[in-house]
Amino acid sequence: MSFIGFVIGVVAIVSGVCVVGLRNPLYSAFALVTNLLAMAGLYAALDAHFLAVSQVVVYAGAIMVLVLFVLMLLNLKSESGRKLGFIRSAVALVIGCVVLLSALPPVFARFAGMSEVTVSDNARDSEGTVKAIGQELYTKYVAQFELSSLVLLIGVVGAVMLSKRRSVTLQPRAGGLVGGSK
Amino acid sequence: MFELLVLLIKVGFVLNMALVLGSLCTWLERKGSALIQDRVGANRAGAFVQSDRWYVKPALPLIRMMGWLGVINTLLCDSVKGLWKEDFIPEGTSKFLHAVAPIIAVLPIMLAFAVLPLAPDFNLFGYYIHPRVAPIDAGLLFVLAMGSVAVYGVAIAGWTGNNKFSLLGSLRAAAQMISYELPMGVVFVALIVVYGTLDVYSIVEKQGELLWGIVPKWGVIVQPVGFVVLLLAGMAETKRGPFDLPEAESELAAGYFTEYSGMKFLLFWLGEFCEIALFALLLSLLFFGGWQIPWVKLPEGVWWAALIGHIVLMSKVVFFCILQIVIRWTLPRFRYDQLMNLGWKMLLPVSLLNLAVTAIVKVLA
Amino acid sequence: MNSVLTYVALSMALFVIGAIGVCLRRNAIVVFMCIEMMLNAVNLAFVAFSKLHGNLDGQIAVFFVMVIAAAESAIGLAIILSVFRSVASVETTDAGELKW
Amino acid sequence: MVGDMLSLESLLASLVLVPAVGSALSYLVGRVYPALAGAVASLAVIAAFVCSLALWSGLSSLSGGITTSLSSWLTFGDFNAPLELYFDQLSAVMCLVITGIGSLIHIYSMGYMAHDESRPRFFAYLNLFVASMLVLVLGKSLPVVFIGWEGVGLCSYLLIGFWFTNREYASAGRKAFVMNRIGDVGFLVAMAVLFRYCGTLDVVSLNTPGVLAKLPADLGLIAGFALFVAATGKSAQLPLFTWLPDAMAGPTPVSALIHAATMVTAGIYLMGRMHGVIELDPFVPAMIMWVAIATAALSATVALAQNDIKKVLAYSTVSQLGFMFVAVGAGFYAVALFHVVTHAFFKACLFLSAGSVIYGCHHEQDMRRMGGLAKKMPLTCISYGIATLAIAGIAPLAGYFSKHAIFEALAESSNVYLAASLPTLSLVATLVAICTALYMARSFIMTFLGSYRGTEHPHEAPLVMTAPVLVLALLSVVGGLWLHHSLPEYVTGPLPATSLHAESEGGLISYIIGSLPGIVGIGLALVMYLFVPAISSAISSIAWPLERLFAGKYFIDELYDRSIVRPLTGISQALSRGINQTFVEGSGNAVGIVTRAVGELTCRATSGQVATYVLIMFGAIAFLLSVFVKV
Repeated sequence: MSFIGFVIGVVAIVSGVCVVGLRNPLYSAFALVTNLLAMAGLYAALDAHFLAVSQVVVYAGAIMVLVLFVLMLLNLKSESGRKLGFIRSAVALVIGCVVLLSALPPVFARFAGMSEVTVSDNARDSEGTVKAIGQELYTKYVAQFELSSLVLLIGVVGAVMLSKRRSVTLQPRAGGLVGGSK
Repeated sequence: MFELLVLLIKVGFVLNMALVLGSLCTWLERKGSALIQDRVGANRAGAFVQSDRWYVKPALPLIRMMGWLGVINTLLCDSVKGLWKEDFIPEGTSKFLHAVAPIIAVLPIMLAFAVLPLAPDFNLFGYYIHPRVAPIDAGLLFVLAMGSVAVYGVAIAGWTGNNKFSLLGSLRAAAQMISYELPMGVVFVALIVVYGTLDVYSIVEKQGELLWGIVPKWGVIVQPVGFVVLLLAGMAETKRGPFDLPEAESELAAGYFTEYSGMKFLLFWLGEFCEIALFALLLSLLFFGGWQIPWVKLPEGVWWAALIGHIVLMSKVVFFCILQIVIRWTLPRFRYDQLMNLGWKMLLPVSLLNLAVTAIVKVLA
Repeated sequence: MNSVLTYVALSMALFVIGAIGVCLRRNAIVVFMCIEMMLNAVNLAFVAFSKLHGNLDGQIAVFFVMVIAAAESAIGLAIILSVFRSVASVETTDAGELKW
Repeated sequence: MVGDMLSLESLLASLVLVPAVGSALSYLVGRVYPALAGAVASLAVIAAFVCSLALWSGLSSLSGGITTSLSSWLTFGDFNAPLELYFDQLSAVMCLVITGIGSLIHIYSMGYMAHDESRPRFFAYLNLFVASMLVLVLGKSLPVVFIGWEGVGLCSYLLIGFWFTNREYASAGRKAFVMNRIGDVGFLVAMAVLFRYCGTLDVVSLNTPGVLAKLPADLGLIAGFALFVAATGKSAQLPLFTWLPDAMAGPTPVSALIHAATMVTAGIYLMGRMHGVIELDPFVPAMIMWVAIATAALSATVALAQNDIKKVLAYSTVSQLGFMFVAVGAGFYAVALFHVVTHAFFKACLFLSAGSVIYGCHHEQDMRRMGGLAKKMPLTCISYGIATLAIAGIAPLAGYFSKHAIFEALAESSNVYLAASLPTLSLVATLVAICTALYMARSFIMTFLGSYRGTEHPHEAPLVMTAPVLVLALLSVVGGLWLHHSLPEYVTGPLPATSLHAESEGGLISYIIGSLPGIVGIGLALVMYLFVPAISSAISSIAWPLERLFAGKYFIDELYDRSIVRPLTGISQALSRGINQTFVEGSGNAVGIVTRAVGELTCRATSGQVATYVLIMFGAIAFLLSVFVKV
C-alpha cells in the first residue's frame, strides 16, 4: 500500500466513523460523500480507473445528491433526545470486533502465499481501463448488462409510482421537486 | 526531480490560465453587458490617476487606458473590496460548511482543467512534454465526474444560508445541474462513438484529419446536433444565461449565495467564470478542432508549433467565452417548468436520437 | 503479506462500521447511507480481489452493484418519503405498525 | 429465401413468442389507445401466420422435423423434459390452421368487439390463446404439450367468462374449467404411465415400436384409455361434452376460434400425435369409435330442437368432433385431420356469420325472432348458406370430401372389436349425416328465409367483419377439392399412411351418391320448415316426448347434477358437520392455542425495531464466523 493509499484509507475510515457517529443526518451525508470520494481514490490506487470515475459520477454525483435533496426537503433536526443506548452501542461494538477478528485471519491465511510478484504479474490483466471493462461488459456479461438496464427502468417506474401523491389537490409539477414560481 | 518540476510548472500554468480566463470573462461581462445594454460600463476607476512619482509616471498612460476600459475597476477594485468586506455568517448554521461551500464549488472546476490538453505534445531540452497535468485515458468521464461533484458546493451553500430562498435556489441549482448532465453525457458518448476514444488529446488529433479529403473532421461538422445540445446543456450547467433560475433575483433574492459576502461571494463568481472558460475550452477541444488550423498541418513535436497551437486554441476559447456572454445578456430567463421541459423532453431525447443515428452511421460506414 | 490484502482489511473495517451504524442509528436515511457504505466496502473487496486474481470479473461485479445501488436509492428514498408523509417522521422506531 | 436469412430454429421459437409478446403488447397498448389493441393483436397473429408459412416452406426441403430447444426445464433424476419445440408435417398443418383462421378471426373481432370497453383484455386473451395453442401443437415432449393444453384451457375459461359480470356466463366458464380438469387427470395419468415404463415423454420417440414395446399390455390399455379421457375433455365427447354448448356464453369470435376451429380439435391432435399408444390395444380405438358415434348421434338430435343459433352450431360442433373421432377410431388419423381442417373452414365461417347476424340483430340470438334476413344482410346470408351446404356434405364443397373420407374409413376399419357392429355404425353415421343437413338447413331457413319476426332493425355487418367471413366461405368451397389428395399424403410420416383415395374418384355419379344424405336432409328441412310448416307442428304434437328430450338435451346436465354434484355436496356437508367440526377443527384449535401461547412468549422479542433485528442478525453472523471459520 502506497503512502497515498494509506492516507486515503485513513480518510475513508474516519469519514465512515463520522457517518455513523455524527448526530445531524446532513453531516452524516457529507461524511458519506467524503467516504465515497475516498473509495474512488482507493479504486484508482488499485488500477480500477473506470470504476473510480463512475464511482464519482454515480455515487457522488447522483445517489448522494438525491439523499441530500431528501434531507434538505425534509429539513430534519438531529436525532431526537433519546440516547443511542450505551448497552446497545457496546454490544454492537463488541459484535463488530468479533466479526472483524474472526473473518480477517482466514482471508489473510488464504492469500498470504501470493507474493508481490504474482500480484504485479496479474496486474496487467486486471487494469480496469475503459476499454477492458467495456470489452468484458459487452461480450461476457452482455445479458447481465441488458438486465441491469431493466432493473434501472423498474427502479425509475417504482420511484415515480411511490412518490406520486394520492390526493388530487397536491399534484407535483412535472420535473421539479420544488416547482416553478406561481 | 526534473519531472516534478515540469509537473509543478504545468499545474501553475493551468491554474494561472484558468484564473486569467476567468478574470477575462469578468471584464468581458462587465463591458460586454454595458455594450449590449447601451451603457458605458466601468470606466472611472484609474482613468484619472495623477502621480508625479518617477516610477509611476511612464506607466500613467497605460494605467489611465486600463482604467478607462474598466479593467482596473473589475479586476482590482472589486477584489480589494471583496477582501475588505465583512465576512457575514448567518446564525444557526454550520460555520465549517459555510466556509467550505465556495471552495467545493470552485475546486472541481479547477480539477477538470487538469485533464484537458492545452497544446500538442512537444520536445523541449530533450524531454517530451505533455501540456496537461494528468494524462488519464478517461478524460471525458473525468470532466463529467467533476461536473457532478460541483453540485455539492451549491447545495451546501444554499443549505447553510439557513433561509428558504437560499434553500430553494440550491435545490433548483442541483436539480438543474443533474438534469442537464444527462444530455451532456449522452453527447459525450456520441463523440466517443465517432472518434473511438475517451482521451481528449486523441479526439483533438483525430479532428485534424480530413473528411472525404475536403472538410476537416471537426466535431461540429460530424456532430452538429451534438454541438447544439452540448452548447445548451453546458450553459445550463454554468447556471447562467437564460438558465439562471437558481439565482433569479426577482424570485429568490440572490439564490443560493444570498448569505455570502466578501471573498466567499467572489469565489462563487470566480467559479462561475472559470466554468465558462472550462466550457469554452471543452467546446473548442471537442467540436472545433482544438489547436488544429483547418487544412494546415503543423510539424509535430516542435515547441514553436505547440505555441502556435496554443494561441489558436486560446483564440477559439475566447470566442466561445464571448459567445456565452452575448447569449447571457441577450435572452430572457426561462420559467422553471420550461427549463425542465427543455432538459428532459427536448435535449435528452434529441441527444439519444443523435446517439442512435451516430451509432447506426458508424456501423454502416 | 502483500499490500492488496491491506485493502481487504480496510474494506472489512468499513463494512463493520456500516453494520454498526445500521444497528445503532434510528434515522432511516442514515440507516440507508450506512447500507450504501457497506455496499461500498464490499465493492472495495471486489476490486482488491480482482487485482489479486488478475482478472476483471471483480470489477464487473462492482459495476453491477453500482447499478443496483442506483435503483435501490431511487426506490428506497421514495419509500422513506412516503413513510414520512404518513407518520411525519423518518425514524425507524416510529414506523412500527407492522410489529407482531 | 427466408430459410437462409433466418434460421428455421429461431423462426420456430419466434412463432410461439410473437403471439405471446403480442398478448402483452396489445393489452399495454390497449390500455392507452383502446382502438389499437385489435390491430396489434391481429398483426401479431398475422406475423405468426407468416412464420408458419416460412417454416412450412422450409420444412419441405428437410427430411425430418425442425427442433428448437428454448431452455432446459424439468430435470431431476432420469426425468428430463426440456422446453423444446418440434415442427413436422402434422404440426405444420395445425399451425397453419391455427394462425390462418386465427388471423381472420382476429380481424373479424376488431369489428365485432369495436364497442366493447374491455377490448384490450379480449385481444390479450385471444393472442395468449393462440400462443398456448401453438405450444400445444409444437411441444416436443408431453409436459410441454401439457403447458399448452392447460394454457388453452385457461384462455377458454377466461374468454367464456369474458363478460364475467353476468353470473350465468361466469358459471359457464367455471363449468368448462372443471370439465376440462377431469380430462387433464387422464393426461397426467397417461404421462405418469408412459414415463414409468417407456422412460421418455418425447412425442417422437413415443411412437417408435422399440420404446412402446417396454409398455406392458394392460398398461398400454390404461395409457390409451387415459389419453382418450384427456381428449374427451378437451374435444367435448361423451361424457364430458356438456361444457361446450354452455361455452357459447363467450363472445362469438371466441366460439369460432376456440370452441369450433382450434382448441376443441386438440383432442384429435393428441390422438394423432400419440397414435402409437392408442393403437397398442385394439380395444381403445373400438371404444373411441363407440363413444364418437354415440356423441355424434346424441348431439345431432339435440341440435334439431335448439332455437338459439349459437347452441345449434355448438351441438353441431360436438357432432362433427364425433365424426373426427370416428375416423380416429377407424385408424385413419389423416382423414380425421383432414376433417379438422375442412371443419375449421366451414364451422368458423358459420360461427362468424352467426356472429354477424347477432351483431346485426343487436345481440339477439333466438332464431324464433329472426327470419327473412337474406335481404337485409346478403353477404352474411351467402356465406352462411355456403357453409351450410359444406357441412351438409354437398359435393364438391369442402365437407363432402372429408365426410366421404370418414365414411370410407369407417367401412374399411379393421378393428377386431368393431367387425360385428360395422354395418350398424355405418347406418347410424349416415342417419347422423342426414340429421346434420336437416338441422343446419333448419337454422338457415329460420334465420334467413321467410319474414322477419323480431322487433329490431337488422343491418349488414361492416366490411372488417364480412371480409374474413367471405374468405372462409371461399375456403369452404374450394378447401376440399384443393386438399383432399395432398393433405393426407403430406402428413404421412408423422401419421400412419392411409390408402383411401382410389375409390373417391368417381366423377359426377359418385358425387351425387355421396351427397345423398345431405340432399335428403336439406330436402326434409325445406319441406318441414319452409313449404309445409304444418308437418313440423304435426310432428311436434305427436312426438312431443321426443322433442322435449331433444330440447332438454337428454337431461344430461340434470343427470350429472343428481348423480354426481348433489351426492358430493351432501357427503361433503355431512363430513363437514361430523368429522370436520369435532376432529379437524378441534385439532386445529389445539394447534392454534399452542401457537398462540408460544407467540405470546416470542412476541416480546419482536419489537418491530428493524435496528434490533439487524443487531441480532449481526450477532448471529459474528457467532457463526467465530465458531465455524477456522484459519
